[in-house]
Amino acid sequence: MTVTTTEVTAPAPGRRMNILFSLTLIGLLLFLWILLGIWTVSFWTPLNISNLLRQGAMTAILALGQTFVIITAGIDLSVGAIVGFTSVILAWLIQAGVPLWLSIVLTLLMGVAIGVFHGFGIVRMGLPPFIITLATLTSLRGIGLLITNGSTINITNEGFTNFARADFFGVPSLFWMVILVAIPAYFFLHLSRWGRYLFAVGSNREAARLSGVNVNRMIYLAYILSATCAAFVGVLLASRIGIGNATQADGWELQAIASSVIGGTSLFGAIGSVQGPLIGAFILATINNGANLLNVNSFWQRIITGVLIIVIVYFDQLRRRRM
Amino acid sequence: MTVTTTEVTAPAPGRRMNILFSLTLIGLLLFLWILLGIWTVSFWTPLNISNLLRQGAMTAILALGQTFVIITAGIDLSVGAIVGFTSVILAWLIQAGVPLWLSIVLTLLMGVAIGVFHGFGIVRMGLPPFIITLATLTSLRGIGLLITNGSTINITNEGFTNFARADFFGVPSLFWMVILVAIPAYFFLHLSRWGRYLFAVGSNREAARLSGVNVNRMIYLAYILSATCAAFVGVLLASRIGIGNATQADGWELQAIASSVIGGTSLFGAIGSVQGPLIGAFILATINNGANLLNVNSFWQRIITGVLIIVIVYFDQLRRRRM
Amino acid sequence: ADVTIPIIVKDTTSFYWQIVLAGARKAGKDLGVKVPELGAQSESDINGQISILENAVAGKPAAVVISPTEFKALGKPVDEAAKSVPVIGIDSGADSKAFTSFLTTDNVQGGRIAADGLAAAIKTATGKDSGDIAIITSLPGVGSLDQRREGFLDQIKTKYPNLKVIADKYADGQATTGLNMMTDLITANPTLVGVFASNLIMAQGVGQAIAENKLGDKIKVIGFDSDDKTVGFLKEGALAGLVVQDPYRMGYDGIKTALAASKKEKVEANVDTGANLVTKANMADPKIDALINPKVK
Amino acid sequence: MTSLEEISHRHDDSKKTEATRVPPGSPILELVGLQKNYGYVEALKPATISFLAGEIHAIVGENGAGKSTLIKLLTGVIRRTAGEVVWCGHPVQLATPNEAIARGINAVHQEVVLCPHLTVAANLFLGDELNRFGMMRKREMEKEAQVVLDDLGFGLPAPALLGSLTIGQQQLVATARAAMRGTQFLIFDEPTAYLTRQESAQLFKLIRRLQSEGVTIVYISHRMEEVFELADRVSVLRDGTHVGTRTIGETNENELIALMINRSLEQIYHKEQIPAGETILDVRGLSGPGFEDVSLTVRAGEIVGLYGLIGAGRSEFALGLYGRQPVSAGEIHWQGKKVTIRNERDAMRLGIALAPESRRDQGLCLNLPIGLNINLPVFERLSKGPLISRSDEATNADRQIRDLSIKTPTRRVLASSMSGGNQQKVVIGKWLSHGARLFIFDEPTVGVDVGTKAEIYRLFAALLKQGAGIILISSYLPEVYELADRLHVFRQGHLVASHDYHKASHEEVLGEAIGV
Ligand SMILES: Nc1ncnc2c1ncn2[C@@H]1O[C@H](COP(=O)(O)OP(=O)(O)OP(=O)(O)O)[C@@H](O)[C@H]1O
Ligand SMILES: Nc1ncnc2c1ncn2[C@@H]1O[C@H](COP(=O)(O)OP(=O)(O)OP(=O)(O)O)[C@@H](O)[C@H]1O
Ligand SMILES: [Mg+2]
Ligand SMILES: [Mg+2]
Repeated sequence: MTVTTTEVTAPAPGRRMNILFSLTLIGLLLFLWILLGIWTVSFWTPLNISNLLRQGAMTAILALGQTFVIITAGIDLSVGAIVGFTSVILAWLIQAGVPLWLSIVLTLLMGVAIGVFHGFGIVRMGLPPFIITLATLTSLRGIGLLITNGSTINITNEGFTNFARADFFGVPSLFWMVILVAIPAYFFLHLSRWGRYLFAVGSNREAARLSGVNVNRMIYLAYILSATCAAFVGVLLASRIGIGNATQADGWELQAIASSVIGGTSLFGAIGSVQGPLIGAFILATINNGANLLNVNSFWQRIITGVLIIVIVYFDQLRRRRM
Repeated sequence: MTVTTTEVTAPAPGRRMNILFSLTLIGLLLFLWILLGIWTVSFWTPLNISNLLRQGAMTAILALGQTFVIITAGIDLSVGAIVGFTSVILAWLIQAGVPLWLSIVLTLLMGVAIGVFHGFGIVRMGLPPFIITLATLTSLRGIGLLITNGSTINITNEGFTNFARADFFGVPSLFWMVILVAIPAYFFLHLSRWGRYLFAVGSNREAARLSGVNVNRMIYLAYILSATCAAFVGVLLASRIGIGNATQADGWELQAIASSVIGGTSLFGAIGSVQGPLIGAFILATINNGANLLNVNSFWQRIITGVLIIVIVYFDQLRRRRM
Repeated sequence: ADVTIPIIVKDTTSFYWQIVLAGARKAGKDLGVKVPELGAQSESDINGQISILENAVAGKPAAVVISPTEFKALGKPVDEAAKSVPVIGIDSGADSKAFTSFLTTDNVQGGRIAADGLAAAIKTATGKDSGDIAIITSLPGVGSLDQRREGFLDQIKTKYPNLKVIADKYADGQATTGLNMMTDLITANPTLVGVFASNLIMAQGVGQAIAENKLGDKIKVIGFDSDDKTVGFLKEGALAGLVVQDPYRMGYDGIKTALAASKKEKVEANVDTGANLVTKANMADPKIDALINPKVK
Repeated sequence: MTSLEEISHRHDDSKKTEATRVPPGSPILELVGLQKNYGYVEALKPATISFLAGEIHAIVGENGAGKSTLIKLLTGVIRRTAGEVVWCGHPVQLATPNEAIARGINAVHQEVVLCPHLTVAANLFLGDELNRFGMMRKREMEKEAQVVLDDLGFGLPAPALLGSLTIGQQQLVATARAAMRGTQFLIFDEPTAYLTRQESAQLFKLIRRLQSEGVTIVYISHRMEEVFELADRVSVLRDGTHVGTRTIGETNENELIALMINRSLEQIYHKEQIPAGETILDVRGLSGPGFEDVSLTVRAGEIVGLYGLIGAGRSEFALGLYGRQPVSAGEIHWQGKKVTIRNERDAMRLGIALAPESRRDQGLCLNLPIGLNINLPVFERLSKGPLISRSDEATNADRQIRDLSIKTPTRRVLASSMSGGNQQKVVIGKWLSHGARLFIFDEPTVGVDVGTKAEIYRLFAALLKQGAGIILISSYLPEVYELADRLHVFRQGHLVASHDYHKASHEEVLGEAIGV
């Protein structure tokens, strides 16, 4: 099958430009923050900044995982469902008396397994990523609901449920988790050859294959990373809400994709970074946080979010075209 | 830029193959029907067949509209939101005393307007279809909720609300609506030059353009058709449930896309038909109907749907590869 | 007004919660309090509601009124919030002892009332309280819906052993899905005599299926909560009854109590705002009429 | 500073190429009954050919004869249906690209297969990055890449994005890539298709240099003079069958062509004397992105040739004229009237047709049937009212397939499953039925075999006789030189010289193009 998009307007994702471009996105984020600081008295309070960092954290990690997949010109619609599902698995394991560390490890392995399944579907069965991940999205919610019998599993481990609320050195633990994921991700994507292979696979699969890149393995890897990030977010969510519930994180896949694209990732593949999706996620979190502080009607909030997505991505395109 | 995989396994979407291929999908549908006829006593009752035709009808029309967009290698995530939104618009117009026919016309025009907006975003602003339709998805629900203030608008026009449950010549009116949309769609996609242009745009935009195809106009057209089909479904939904409610039809875009892909449409563009998505939609409807008749647990139903999507698309790929 | 008391509901996109907000709005106007109307966009969005609570508290309000989406999950966040402001719970509870006051409807009790109503309706129609019945829940994993289902099933089991629950379905929050499920139930189970549709949107879908098939005499449906549509169904007989709470009062009294609490006045710790069964027979009753025609706007 | 040899040797060592070196002159790679079927299509019938260590072995054959298929089999791109490949005396599988790379078998494919979103340097090192502690040494790779590019005399910037280069330049990158990989056996599949003489000369120098280092070269081309200039031996394929191998000294062009097409061909360049008619097109001082101040005229019945090096701006000029890209200054007069061409449709309405240079990116809808591709520009004519006339559609497509002897069972075959040359014929066929007054052919015979080239030139003559004019853009000097009634030379976006038919020598024209 041949996919051709003729006009490449996208420019060098060269190093210097990448930094410049992220700067501009960061600029936007800072601009929003300054604006909110002027409009509301409570924005720049330590409590609110903590809240903001906490609220953006989970989407940020999801968006980062998603970015690996999008760079290979794929898509992972299942991440929201994985979050809900793994929160159930984790709660179930903890309540079954499995030690906490083991429960977490097993839950993350569950993420790996789901990623492997996606890779298998795409590589071996030749299914479009959109379809296989849509199918797991549907099925995983079903399995999670079966396990909980449609309700929720309470997690009684206090230490675990306190974690998501804790601060370390004044920074919310959830934000530390973003850093924990982002640093190895940066090394992987931008400094190691595997990262470069991901870009190569997204740019021209055949060329990558002819260069001796194990294309199939890279695709497996991308989906495993995405699903494992989602499973990790499932753990964090379980800690934050203290329950396992299969219907949680509904629609987060779209938020993750939107964050990634706002952060400059191209849905056609081969363009993306680690910092982009993180900034994208915090821009979205800021919009919500700001709207709450400004007491914007929640319906208007949706409208504004939609409009801002268009505006941000549009200006991003413009800037990239001009460079 | 060019993404190429050298060994092309997909065959000519020539006429004969298309028919053969649809036959096999129809075969699957009939197979499901026979199976359900054996397993349940009530499946082959006229009442149930009527119900089935009614239940599949709306997704079928959505999937058909979606197919035009997918053929151009795009995607329209907003169709579910458009359905909910236009059901509100219609209910609002009717309750405001606007004559029924005019309300319907205005609602459909609203669909056209949304399609134009999508086309504008893609063609003029250069946004990825995924993003612009995701943004309208978010915003439209917000606008609809603002109009209804988060509740529902009750439609008191009896004639209108009776329409969706009426039969003509023993066939449910909703199914007639599918036929009403499908016949011109068939002429358009398979027998007119515009249809050919859509395929060409989906296959290689630049080549189509240099061949004198007005690529931008074709993209506008595809999104207008999709949004208008969605608006039409919004009208049908309003008639069927007798209310306008902005949160209805949540997630129908994914069902529509799944139906289309099950019906053989390729998400990479340039492969698709009119009959495919219709059959795909009725396969999905049959799965749900059958599960209800067999009183399958709702959670199992989700799992089964996911698994069947994988199985059907996989075998479809296999068959096409072998041909 | 310099006194701010935000109210956080479960789902701003539902009519029920809009009535709660309308009550709160009215109270704000009457008492001179600024009332930001906040809430998640789905009853199942627990994390979203926690974030909103966090943001609301960051704004340093006088008090917070909240209807927790999930009993356990909101416990800790409410504890946390209560450290800085008084927290008033409405509608549903949370796993926290920090609430200054509670104004709740007992959803389990609501389910029991529905069961009684259904049994009564079936008895009026068929002369006996036996037969096949079904329950349709709008969404899985939603606390209040779980409780209604639980109360309903328990009441049926203990009080009406001859009513047999032959289908226990979950939809996806869509009226159309409820409608499709109901038509399929009708097809598959000709012996069906009653259904409990446990929230507004399901009552709309199920009522439509009954109306469509003109089975109002044969299959009795009890819904939960009300709006014009379902009240219409009640009038034409497609629905046999509605369990109606008093959301308007919950909103109004929530703000009133919160204001009192913020002034360190003594407030009642627990108030049950009650749930009533509305049928065609008692619709005209002025008290009931006020419940089913709330002053939203 | 490292040079190409050092880098390539380092790769040699680092890869530990399993090659037991074979003495020059004895077989290094032998095909024994090698065969490939695509479904029912027998792309390569059992072929037995042996390649000798250190030789330059040319392969020639018509379009669709199976040349690229053979190469893809040797490089592990596709899997064989039957037969055996013997490498240095041992049978090998060659089931994946890695197996081929590990043995030092590399290829420069007919279609450029590199990653457009990566830099030139990243492409050169793809799959073979320099690492330290698991991290890439980006700066060093960039430096080395630049050294190699300079050493080869290609003058390409290593940090540039590959996608920003022209196809020809990309082809050069692919060549550099193959050269620095510790190659023992290097296959070129029509490498000069997108190169001008200048670049071709550079390439030949490189090929000779590699040969002197002991590399075995397989060279596929449709250009006979290249084969005679370079090759030691030549094998001929016809319809997937190996019909013979000759030592270059013992054969001549006519014999090879006769072997290829099973008949003899008196003359390739078919030039009839057609009296020039009225002026169709008069371009005055046209400027746009990539070209400046270009003035030329085209009269009915004449071929206007545009020659220049890569990036000289001819394609850009053609696209500007055709309305694909905005022009910033200048006037276009069409049949005596001043016109503005805002887009492609304006151009087509006037009667201008453009067969673009890149068949993959601009010419073809690859995953659609060739029938649809051929008819795409003329559907308006094939429609009755809103609907297409199915029979007209079939007739038109089948006529082009027949006229251009496109090798395909039916018009329903997907364009992507055709050989490169046959794809090119489809691109031309698209426009022949258009009934235009002015045809712009941009590199129309890239990858087209000699027999078909002759056919295409005959078709040009037929168009001219019907009163049309032709702008022929070609980087293949003999072609423009022999066909063009007037030859314009482009350099760096400017039209620098014009000559009437055969008024200047090859050397003069080349000199003007290079700018010496
Ligand atoms: N993927 C494919 N599927 C089906 N048939 C194919 C495929 N690729 C090539 N073929 C067929 O195999 C035959 C040989 O093609 P090949 O590309 O080897 O020709 P070639 O000698 O390289 O021609 P050219 O000079 O035009 O490049 C042709 O008939 C072609 O149509
Ligand atoms: N879209 C573009 N915008 C600006 N400059 C471009 C663009 N595309 C190409 N160029 C530059 O314009 C110049 C002319 O390129 P063009 O492809 O027209 O040359 P050409 O004479 O046709 O050579 P070739 O043999 O490569 O086709 C080149 O330097 C090229 O890099
Ligand atoms: Mg070839
Ligand atoms: Mg050119």
